[in-house]
Amino acid sequence: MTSTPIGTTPGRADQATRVQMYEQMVHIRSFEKRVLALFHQGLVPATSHLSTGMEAIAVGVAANLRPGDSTLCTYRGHAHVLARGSSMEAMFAELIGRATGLLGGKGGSMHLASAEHGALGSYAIVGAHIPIAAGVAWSAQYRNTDQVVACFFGDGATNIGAFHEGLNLAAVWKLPVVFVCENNRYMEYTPIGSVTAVAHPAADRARAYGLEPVLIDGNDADVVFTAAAEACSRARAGDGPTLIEAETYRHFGHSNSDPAKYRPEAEVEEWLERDPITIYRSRLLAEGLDESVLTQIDVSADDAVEQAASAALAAPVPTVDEIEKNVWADGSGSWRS
Amino acid sequence: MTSTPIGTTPGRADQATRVQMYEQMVHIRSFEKRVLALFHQGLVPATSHLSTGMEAIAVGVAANLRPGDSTLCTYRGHAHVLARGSSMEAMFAELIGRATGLLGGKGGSMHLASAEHGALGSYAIVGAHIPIAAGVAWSAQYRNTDQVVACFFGDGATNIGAFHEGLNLAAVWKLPVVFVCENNRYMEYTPIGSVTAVAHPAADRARAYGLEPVLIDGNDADVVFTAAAEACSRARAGDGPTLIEAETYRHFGHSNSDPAKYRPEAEVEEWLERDPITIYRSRLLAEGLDESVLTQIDVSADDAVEQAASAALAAPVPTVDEIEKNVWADGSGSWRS
Amino acid sequence: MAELTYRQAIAAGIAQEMGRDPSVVLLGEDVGAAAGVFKTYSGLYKQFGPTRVRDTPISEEAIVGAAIGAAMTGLRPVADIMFADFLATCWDMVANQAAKTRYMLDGQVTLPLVIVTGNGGGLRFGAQHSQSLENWAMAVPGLKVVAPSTPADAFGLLAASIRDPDPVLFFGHKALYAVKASVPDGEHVEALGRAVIRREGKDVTLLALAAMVPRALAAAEVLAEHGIDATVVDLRTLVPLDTATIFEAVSRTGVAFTVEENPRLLGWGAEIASLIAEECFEALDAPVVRITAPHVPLPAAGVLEDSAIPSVERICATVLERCA
Amino acid sequence: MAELTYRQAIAAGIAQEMGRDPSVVLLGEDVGAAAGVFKTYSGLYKQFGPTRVRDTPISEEAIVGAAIGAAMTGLRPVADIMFADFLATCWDMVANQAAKTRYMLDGQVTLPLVIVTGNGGGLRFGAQHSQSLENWAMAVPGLKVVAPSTPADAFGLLAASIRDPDPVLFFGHKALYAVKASVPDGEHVEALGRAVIRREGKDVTLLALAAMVPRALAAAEVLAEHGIDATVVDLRTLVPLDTATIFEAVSRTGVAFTVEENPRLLGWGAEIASLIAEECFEALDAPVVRITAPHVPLPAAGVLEDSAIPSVERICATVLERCA
Ligand SMILES: Cc1ncc(C[n+]2csc(CCOP(=O)(O)OP(=O)(O)O)c2C)c(N)n1
Ligand SMILES: Cc1ncc(C[n+]2csc(CCOP(=O)(O)OP(=O)(O)O)c2C)c(N)n1
Ligand SMILES: [Mg+2]
Ligand SMILES: [Mg+2]
Repeated sequence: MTSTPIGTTPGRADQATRVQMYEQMVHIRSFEKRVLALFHQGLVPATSHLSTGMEAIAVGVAANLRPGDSTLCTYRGHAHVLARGSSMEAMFAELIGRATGLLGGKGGSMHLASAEHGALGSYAIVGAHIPIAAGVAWSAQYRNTDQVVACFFGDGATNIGAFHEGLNLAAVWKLPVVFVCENNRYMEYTPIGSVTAVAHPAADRARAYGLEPVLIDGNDADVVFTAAAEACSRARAGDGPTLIEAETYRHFGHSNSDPAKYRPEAEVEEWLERDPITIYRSRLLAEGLDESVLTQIDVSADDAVEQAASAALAAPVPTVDEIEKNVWADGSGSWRS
Repeated sequence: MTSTPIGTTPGRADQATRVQMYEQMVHIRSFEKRVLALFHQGLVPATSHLSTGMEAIAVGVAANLRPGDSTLCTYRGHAHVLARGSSMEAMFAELIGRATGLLGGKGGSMHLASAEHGALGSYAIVGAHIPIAAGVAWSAQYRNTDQVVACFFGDGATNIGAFHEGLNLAAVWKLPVVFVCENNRYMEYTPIGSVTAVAHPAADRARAYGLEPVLIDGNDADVVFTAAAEACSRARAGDGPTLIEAETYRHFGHSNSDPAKYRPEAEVEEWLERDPITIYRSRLLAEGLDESVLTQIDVSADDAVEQAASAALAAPVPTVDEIEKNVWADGSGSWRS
Repeated sequence: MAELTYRQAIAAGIAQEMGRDPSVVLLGEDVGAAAGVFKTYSGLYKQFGPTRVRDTPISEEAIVGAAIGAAMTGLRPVADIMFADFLATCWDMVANQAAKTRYMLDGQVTLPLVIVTGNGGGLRFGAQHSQSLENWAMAVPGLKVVAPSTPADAFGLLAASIRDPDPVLFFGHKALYAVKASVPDGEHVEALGRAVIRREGKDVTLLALAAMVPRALAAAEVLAEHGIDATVVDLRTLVPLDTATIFEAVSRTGVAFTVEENPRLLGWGAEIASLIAEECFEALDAPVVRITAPHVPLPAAGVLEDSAIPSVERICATVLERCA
Repeated sequence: MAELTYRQAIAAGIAQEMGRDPSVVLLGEDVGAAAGVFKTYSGLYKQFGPTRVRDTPISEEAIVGAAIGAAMTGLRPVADIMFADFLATCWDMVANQAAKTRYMLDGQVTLPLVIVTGNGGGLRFGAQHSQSLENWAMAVPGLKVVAPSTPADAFGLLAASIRDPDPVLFFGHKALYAVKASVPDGEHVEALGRAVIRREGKDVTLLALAAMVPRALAAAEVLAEHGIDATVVDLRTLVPLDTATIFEAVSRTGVAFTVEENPRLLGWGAEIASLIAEECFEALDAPVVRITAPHVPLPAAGVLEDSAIPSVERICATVLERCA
């Protein structure tokens, strides 16, 4: 597998965008740090799945999205929902089951969505959103817009039937989707290589859908931005989907309850050194950006996160009459007429 | 897509096998002709799906199978079940719903099976048998046999999720399966090209499972034999699955009730000229085989078919107490203890 | 009033809605030029063209998945799943995604989509092409479930399903596709959630759905000859369920039977029987008796299939035995 | 008697069967070195090695499909489907293939396979990871359905499921995995199709399954303080269904309640209520009342989930109201 050097055409983000990508990564990192703390305090029930170490993908793609574009992601979705501009407070509140949660407490950690920001859901059944993303893109195409859909999923998702069906349909119908496989090398606890017939679970399958393989460094926000820029402009121009495989790594376990002991120490260390935020910070500094700008971002991210978390913690839990609300479009939950 | 010239190594069948392949093709052709007549007489209820024009695939593969090997095919399965040696009479009887049917009348035309001959079922939900075939092969591997599984499906089946999951699993586990896509260019009434992202729905996807593409002329029994021989020996040697795409065409519609008006006349004519039986007959004759041998085969095929059909027609319908039999392994159908 | 077959009525119901609302689109296998393998979409491709009537690959998850995504973003997709049995191949999309998304997102999105499918037996298609699966859908919160018994209802309930803002499973019955009957002229829309009394009778109530409605009606005529006067209720939709009409009919007769094409265990009649028991216990003279297929996969041979699915004879025999 | 958690009991039941029968194999996502995401397979990989305990890709159709093929040809596969909700992604394999193949082939093959899955709510996992789906399986002819409530039964019924020659859906309950209780020493196999009376009482009968059994038992203690003496039946298997034990218990008390974790419509209690009505009508003093979750997808927030799933309080309140 050779990767196609997308971004040989100039596609690098402008400086303001790059600083914004840094800012978003820092916000996401800080948000998730707080989520983990809340989890360890016993306030996030069930579990949650962090993208720590994978933030460059979310921000590099999102920087290419416009209002009206849609994002569909997985249970590992904090980064993607935040990157579209969703409220941190409402996200915290959802994670801890409060009435002010994004979903009023009904969805929980695995289903974060903010439709007003184009975040059309986090999907907890592996692969299910891949055909759904195709449908969102079909709607954009049918309505004659130049809207684009970004659809994120893991390496493990490439082995499920819905991936195959969704990719084929999107390719045949030339739908405006940017499929992004976040290859973090593991399913839950099993290395992807041990259950996949190809080395690059997404890129090595692109041609099965008539697409060019695109294999990129998912820990470099600039690289992600450039690949996404090209994919988005193809999609907006009516040239159909792109399948990007972004290589990355999660710093923590699969979910908050996973100590991730199954990973070789050397591998973990190697990837910790490739931290997308550290890399990006150094690059911006090396290029001459004033460190105070970045420090200011770092500090205010923590402040914003802290404020959002406090507000969420102060919010009430939902009232039980919510249970039978919003099954149907009329707001009710009745199955009798 | 370039096809891999499987069979550059000597793998041609010996003369006795070749005559037998001819004989099987003629039997299948004659059998299905009679099925169609029975259908037009109103004796085959629902429908049935003929392989007329596609017989070379069934016989070319089956000639490489041994007792203990398994065959899984689709509702378009007469050819494959016959090629394993199943009784024509019991098949006719099943098609017309008689007690002496292969399945006692319970399965009908879409589910023909003869486990004693290794014909482990015809599957009526597109693609479902692809993972099942992998499971049969897993069993062969686990039991340390050199048994092989032949799994036949259509071009349309390559777009369903089960195809993707089954192929990946078989490849990762190096299972002894010979997957054969019978590409007859159509789903039911829709050309496969209009809904598939690649030109060769199976061959262009082989590499997505780490397999070499194998694209062959499915109307040439010798070519099929050679490709299957190589695939079977790989499988028996523990080298895993092969995915063969055999290009072919059905002479009739999708099912007996389909007049197949959606196909361009020129296309139909071209393929009628590529009739696998005519081609094979001419070749055998050109190579010096005495015509009387072949004529003898032709005549006795018709006789055998006629006899089988008559016997089936004389058989009784099942008794209604059969309904609650054989749900469970104890022969019963009771859901209460 | 035009005479239409049930299959024509399906096409007409969709055509009516596509004509008035450009956000209605149809997708599925062979639904375009081929007009569906049951010819339930005749004329649509010609009238509305390939961007509104789209052929898909054999990818049921993608069909329903695409419908979900499109419905979330302004379209009103009608997704064809050829045989109801194939719902199993996309059940995650139906039961986990379409049904739950609005609730999980606390109303952030609505999903006005319809899945139209060929349900039911009687055509000797065997165990994987003949199931009556309304009960699968009824068991899943978040799905509306429609199963018409007449061409007029096929038309009017399909139009209503398309206008409905929630996910609807519309079960066409394959054994009814050729049935011809009159359909109201002009725009025709029925309401979801309303059962209809097809026959008034004072002695017993037969609760039936889809292809079992004409059988219940035929049985009622035979029962009349035996001095039993039967009410026949056509449920039409299982969700929302018109318990008012059901309870009223059952309370009037005191004796009720369900006539279900599905296998016994957890057929739709189980829920209705349990509701009647809980909510009309005092009015019941006898328990609700369920007439169903045996709890086995449906066999293919004619003689077997015919005796598995409730027949007019079996309905009559059951009622007569219980009323003896 | 050893004390085991329910999750350890699952592992022990499989270990017992793998130890005695080399044709028993286990496959699923993360079942190998990781021992399953719920640690229900601890020790198996180490004891039986990678050829008998196989990690799979995230391919539920391939997992169940492979189990079907292997079962047809001499193995006794145990297939793990991590959360019961994911059965929807392979429902065709479960409901159309595994359940029907033997019947369609008129007995030419047998399918001794078990699907083990993590069922049920209470852990705030939300609508797609918390469903109680025994009713989906019960509705499909050709599947046996097992849902134990104790570690001893998890062990013994799983062993029985593995020995059973037919496809069995084994619903482990996630909220019970941590429960610890004694399990018989030595070889332990329970029979499928036998309900157990967990508490004898003369006034009312509570019919419960899996995680609802301990709740029904707790409710019975509270009810006793109110002078109501409850029988609690643990159904244990829905197919085969032990109607004899159910009918006997219900006939003795004349009043019965189902306690179901599933949403209302077509929960397993609907079938049992309809059976009781049809077959014990005379013995009933009052209709069977069903205590279920509301017919909505299960919400995630603790306060919402807790009030959706039948609680001890709700069970008591319902019984007290009905017996007032
Ligand atoms: C259909 C389905 N099967 C299994 C699971 C359980 N599960 C949740 S996340 C996960 C691993 C997914 O791996 P990958 O796609 O690589 O995404 P990652 O978590 O690494 O981001 C599994 C198996 C699921 N949610 N849905
Ligand atoms: C899951 C599923 N979807 C749809 C169908 C209906 N169907 C039966 S055959 C067929 C076409 C199959 O085409 P192909 O795989 O090319 O096989 P062929 O019939 O040409 O041999 C379709 C759509 C089905 N049986 N199963
Ligand atoms: Mg991963
Ligand atoms: Mg074809």
